[in-house]
Amino acid sequence: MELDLFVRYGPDLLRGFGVTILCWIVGSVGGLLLGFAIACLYRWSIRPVRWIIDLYVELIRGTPFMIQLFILYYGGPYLGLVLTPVQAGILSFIVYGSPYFAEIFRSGFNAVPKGQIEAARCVGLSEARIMRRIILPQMLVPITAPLTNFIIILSKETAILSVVTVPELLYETQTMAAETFTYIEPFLVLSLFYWLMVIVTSWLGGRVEARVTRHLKRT
Amino acid sequence: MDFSFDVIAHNLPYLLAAARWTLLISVAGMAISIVLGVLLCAARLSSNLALASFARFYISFFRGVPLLVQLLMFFYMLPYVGLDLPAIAAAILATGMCSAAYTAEILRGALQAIPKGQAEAAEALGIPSLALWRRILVPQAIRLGLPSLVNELILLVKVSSLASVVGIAELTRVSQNITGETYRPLEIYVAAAGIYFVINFVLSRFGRMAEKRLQIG
Amino acid sequence: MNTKTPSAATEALISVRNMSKSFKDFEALRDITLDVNRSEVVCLIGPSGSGKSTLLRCLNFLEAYDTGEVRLEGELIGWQEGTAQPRRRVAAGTLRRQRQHIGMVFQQFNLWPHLTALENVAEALIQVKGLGKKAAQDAAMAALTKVHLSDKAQNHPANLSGGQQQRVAIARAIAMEPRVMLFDEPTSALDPELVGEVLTVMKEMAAEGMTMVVVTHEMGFAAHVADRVAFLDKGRLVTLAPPADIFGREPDDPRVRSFLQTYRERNVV
Amino acid sequence: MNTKTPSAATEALISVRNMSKSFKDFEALRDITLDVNRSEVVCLIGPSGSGKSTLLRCLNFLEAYDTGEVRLEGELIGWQEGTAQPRRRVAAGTLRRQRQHIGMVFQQFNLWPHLTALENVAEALIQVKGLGKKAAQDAAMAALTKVHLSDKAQNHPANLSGGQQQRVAIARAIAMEPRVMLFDEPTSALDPELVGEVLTVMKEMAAEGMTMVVVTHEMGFAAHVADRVAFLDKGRLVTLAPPADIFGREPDDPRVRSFLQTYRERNVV
Amino acid sequence: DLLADIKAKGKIVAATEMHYAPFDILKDGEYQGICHDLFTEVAKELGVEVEFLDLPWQSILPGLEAGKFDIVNAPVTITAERLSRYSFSLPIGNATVALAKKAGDSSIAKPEDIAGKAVGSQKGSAQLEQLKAFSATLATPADIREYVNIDEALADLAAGRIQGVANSMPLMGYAAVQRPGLFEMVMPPFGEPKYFGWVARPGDETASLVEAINAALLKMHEDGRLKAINEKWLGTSPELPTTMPDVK
Ligand SMILES: Nc1ncnc2c1ncn2[C@@H]1O[C@H](COP(=O)(O)OP(=O)(O)OP(=O)(O)O)[C@@H](O)[C@H]1O
Ligand SMILES: Nc1ncnc2c1ncn2[C@@H]1O[C@H](COP(=O)(O)OP(=O)(O)OP(=O)(O)O)[C@@H](O)[C@H]1O
Ligand SMILES: [Mg+2]
Ligand SMILES: [Mg+2]
Repeated sequence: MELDLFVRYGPDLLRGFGVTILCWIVGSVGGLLLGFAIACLYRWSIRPVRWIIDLYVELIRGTPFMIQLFILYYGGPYLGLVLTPVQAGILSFIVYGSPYFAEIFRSGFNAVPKGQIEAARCVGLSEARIMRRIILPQMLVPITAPLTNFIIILSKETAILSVVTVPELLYETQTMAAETFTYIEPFLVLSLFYWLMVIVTSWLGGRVEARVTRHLKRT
Repeated sequence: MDFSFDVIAHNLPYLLAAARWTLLISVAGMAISIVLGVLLCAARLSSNLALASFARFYISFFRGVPLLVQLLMFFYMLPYVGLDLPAIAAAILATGMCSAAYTAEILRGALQAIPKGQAEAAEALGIPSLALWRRILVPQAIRLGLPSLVNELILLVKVSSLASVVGIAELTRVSQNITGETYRPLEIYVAAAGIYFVINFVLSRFGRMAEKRLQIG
Repeated sequence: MNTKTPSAATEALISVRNMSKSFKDFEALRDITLDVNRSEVVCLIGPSGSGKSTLLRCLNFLEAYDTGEVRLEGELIGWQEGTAQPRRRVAAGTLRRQRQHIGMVFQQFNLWPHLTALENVAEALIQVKGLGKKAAQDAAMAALTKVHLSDKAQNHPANLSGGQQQRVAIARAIAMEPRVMLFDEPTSALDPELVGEVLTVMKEMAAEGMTMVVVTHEMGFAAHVADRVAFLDKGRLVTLAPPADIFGREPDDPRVRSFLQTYRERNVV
Repeated sequence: MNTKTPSAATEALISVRNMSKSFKDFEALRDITLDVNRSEVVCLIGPSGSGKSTLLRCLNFLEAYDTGEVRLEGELIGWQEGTAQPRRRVAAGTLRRQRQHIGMVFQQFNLWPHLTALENVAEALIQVKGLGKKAAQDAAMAALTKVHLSDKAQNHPANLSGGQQQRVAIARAIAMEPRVMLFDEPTSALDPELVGEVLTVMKEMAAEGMTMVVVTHEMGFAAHVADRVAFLDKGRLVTLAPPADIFGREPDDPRVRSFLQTYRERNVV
Repeated sequence: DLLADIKAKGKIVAATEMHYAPFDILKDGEYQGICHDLFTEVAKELGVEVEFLDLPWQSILPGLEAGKFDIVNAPVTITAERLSRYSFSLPIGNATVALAKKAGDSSIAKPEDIAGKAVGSQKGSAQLEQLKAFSATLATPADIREYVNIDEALADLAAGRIQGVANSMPLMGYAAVQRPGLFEMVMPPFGEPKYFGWVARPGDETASLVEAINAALLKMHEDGRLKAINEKWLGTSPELPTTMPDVK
């Protein structure tokens, strides 16, 4: 192990890590919101709209992110859509995550007993309010873990942004690897940084879970 | 832009041949993911402290370390401890074991939403915990978590592309290779995306069907 | 023995006409016709599975009835007026407005497990009635006090006994001060003492002009509170009469007779 | 009026000694001492929140009681014999063996929603009694027939009415032929007719030597079936006496008196 | 000793990343290219069979060190830093940097014309270093974009985001030949001469293998096979040194 490599490439790696975190957080939050919107739309719409949503979910979820990004970034200019790497990266990241999030939310909706929603309707709560006060807090019980899972997965999918030259972590470690012909050190850096992100995410997920399952713990 | 369907037509057989590896790794990986995921989830919730901490560590490790690194470890480091796996076995094991960590968490989340009374009813009848899991908890957890599980399986199909690092010519790898020769990435990638889409679409529709069938009431 | 004088109001508040409801092939309700007058208390009795809960749920369109009509103050509930088969549902907002005046207490309570007893009651007061948080909590606490639960206001449903949960469900409905109250076995999990108290609450509500439809298995309860008693069997409305006619003398219908028979035998304490 | 002769068996099957149970600071049960003899039927009555369900749940260790003892045929339930505080639980397998002979019907039924009524009943027969699939289904069907539900055997709980669900829960417990049956308000969701039928089933079970502890709000039921009636209030066992002493004349305890008072007033049909 | 082991087994295993035309090509499911042809000849000289593996770059060095294969027969630019960690064979190709532009782009006629224009190159490559050094000598430096793979740089050239791509001369030439309507090579190459070599584990264990390979290469220099193979793929044959080039 050559420690001076870390000194030499340290600033680049840290900058890459910063870009990774930026893309990850914006992408996750954006995907989460878009996914939630899609799931709500699905819940409240008529058949034909549902088919369109289904198609969207299947298409985006069913194809690799790398290829989507490639097509958007390198194919886009032919259709007059010229994006910078970071724009393309974040946009496609949000779109890519949304169907997964939407499916998780959809499963969450189904997990809340029908009777409780009926009770809410009976007292005249609006659908939006039922969503916010009755469904959301309870559906977080089963879906916090899958949401955490997917946000963790997204943290690693940021690596794919390197194909459109977003200077994120993998991009920087690959420079280090190519220039110096090392591999242990770059992998160590990658693992450590991703692990950091994963630890923080799981911790947060655990906190949310503890919060939303409070009422289930019988004293 | 000249989009050449000939390039796709010409290379499709090679892409399809590569997709067989993708399919093999995915299907075998899924089996491992689900079986191991259930066991891990049970261990994670077990009152046995050693088991529970092992499961926690496992999940933290396999979710924490990039799969790329895991695969390299499986293939290149295990030989140092005298365990030389064939490439395909390493690829299947690594993807399956990594995915199991995610599956376990999905199931754990779903289990929390099953009313406690159901387990109590089983306890009161003297139903052994194995049967409780097998017959009462797991089927319901799978039903509740099905969309998330399908998510995970689809991710597994796609992540099987990393198997190229142990030398398996799966779909993504072969499409990259063809691109390197034809200089026609858009065509080749669209074709590859199409194949992934077909595999995942089948998986996803299967999930929806199962969801309908398992729906109660 | 029912001691109340028959309600003076004659206009039907709820009017059900030839209403039917099937679950797949199973006909749960057949051709139900029933008027509930303002300030009247109608009790639904009948064997298990006879369709009592289903009827109640059709009244506020929790189950979409197949044919026939349900009207509240003349307004068709759930379906758009005058549409031919297949009928079209009214807009969500309209249904919400219609339901707002129909309170309901469920057989399975359907409390929201993540909210405390107080929050369960206060929720709709804030959101639907538009009360401020403080005012809603005070009103909720008043409703809980009515059902003797003020000391458990901060418990979550999982930490309440069955009877306590049922009382929270009652408090949740009455706090909204609806025009009609639908009760699905509101006393099933209550002890005799509380049944008496809930009964008192309901009597007061009736006196204040509340219209009520109550599914119950407690014949004494029906006899005491009801203006009329409806007997359902296999989805049909077999008898609809003042309780004196049903409990006071031998009922004409053999089905009703045998139903009450078993009850009488047991209740000789 | 209870017409049964007092049980001949004198050996206590269940013996509860100075048992207490708190939820955090809330003392749900205080110093309960109670013997249930073989083939005896003991009814627990008392106001809502008095601890009836909790007592029942302590008997099969669904709630771990804090202090005191619960014994079945002399064997301490749940805790290891002779361990000082803090006590140690028995092994899971031991607890399972202990529970196998204690059947329970829950206040909230706790059916398994993904299994049909038949499967709900058959499950434990297969898993615990080790019956083959066919034999288990036959036995389960027999139990469902006993509670008049054979026609709904293939329904999932969500498609059953409240009373039907309750009967499935009863069938599930009786199919196991336990030595003791614990019922938590087994008739709360039943109509009078079915209450009569379930009561008949329970009478038969009692006649066959089944020991039962029944939480109920139906005083008529208690009077008919119980050998002794226990009155709980605020976690204490206030009175334990044959039903004739409680229902037949004015009870000594003022609390019991006022409790029964409200009941009598209502049940004059 | 590795060479002895290989001879005993009668087989040498070589790994490369099979998308670096014209050196490594996977065409119609078959491995081809300069490195394929050269190494096949080398194996003949060694008197052993050869098995080729296709691995992504991330996996090549770990695999080499774990002994999953014996040598990396990919064209790797020989640099000082890399030499300090691994053993290299004698040069097998010319790695001097050259430029490709979009076909018909008249604003670029010679390398110097990239001044102020956007040019892509492969991250971490020796050619990138050369490009940077070259750009620094221009009046207005070029806007240099770094890509992980050269494929993507070419895709961006096609999409019009950049006006040029700089990479090793053979690669640029081959791209221009393959997509004549799309890419065009800009002559001449620029910067210091660079060479590709093959990579083996460092140390005594592999020394004899590297020597044997070098001997085979020298023999092919002499008997013209090296020239013939290069001409087959490139149309021309570059001058390749017969000693290890001096790299700083
Ligand atoms: N969703 C459903 N699907 C199919 N059948 C149903 C469904 N809901 C109710 N049923 C059936 O409709 C009939 C009427 O049910 P309902 O709940 O109205 O009975 P009930 O009179 O309230 O009985 P109980 O007194 O036991 O609560 C029952 O036989 C029941 O099995
Ligand atoms: N998990 C818990 N945490 C805190 N308090 C609890 C918990 N479970 C029960 N209690 C409280 O303990 C008391 C006794 O509850 P229990 O369920 O035994 O009453 P019960 O006699 O069965 O009443 P009911 O007739 O209404 O079912 C109640 O006041 C209840 O609020
Ligand atoms: Mg009902
Ligand atoms: Mg109780």
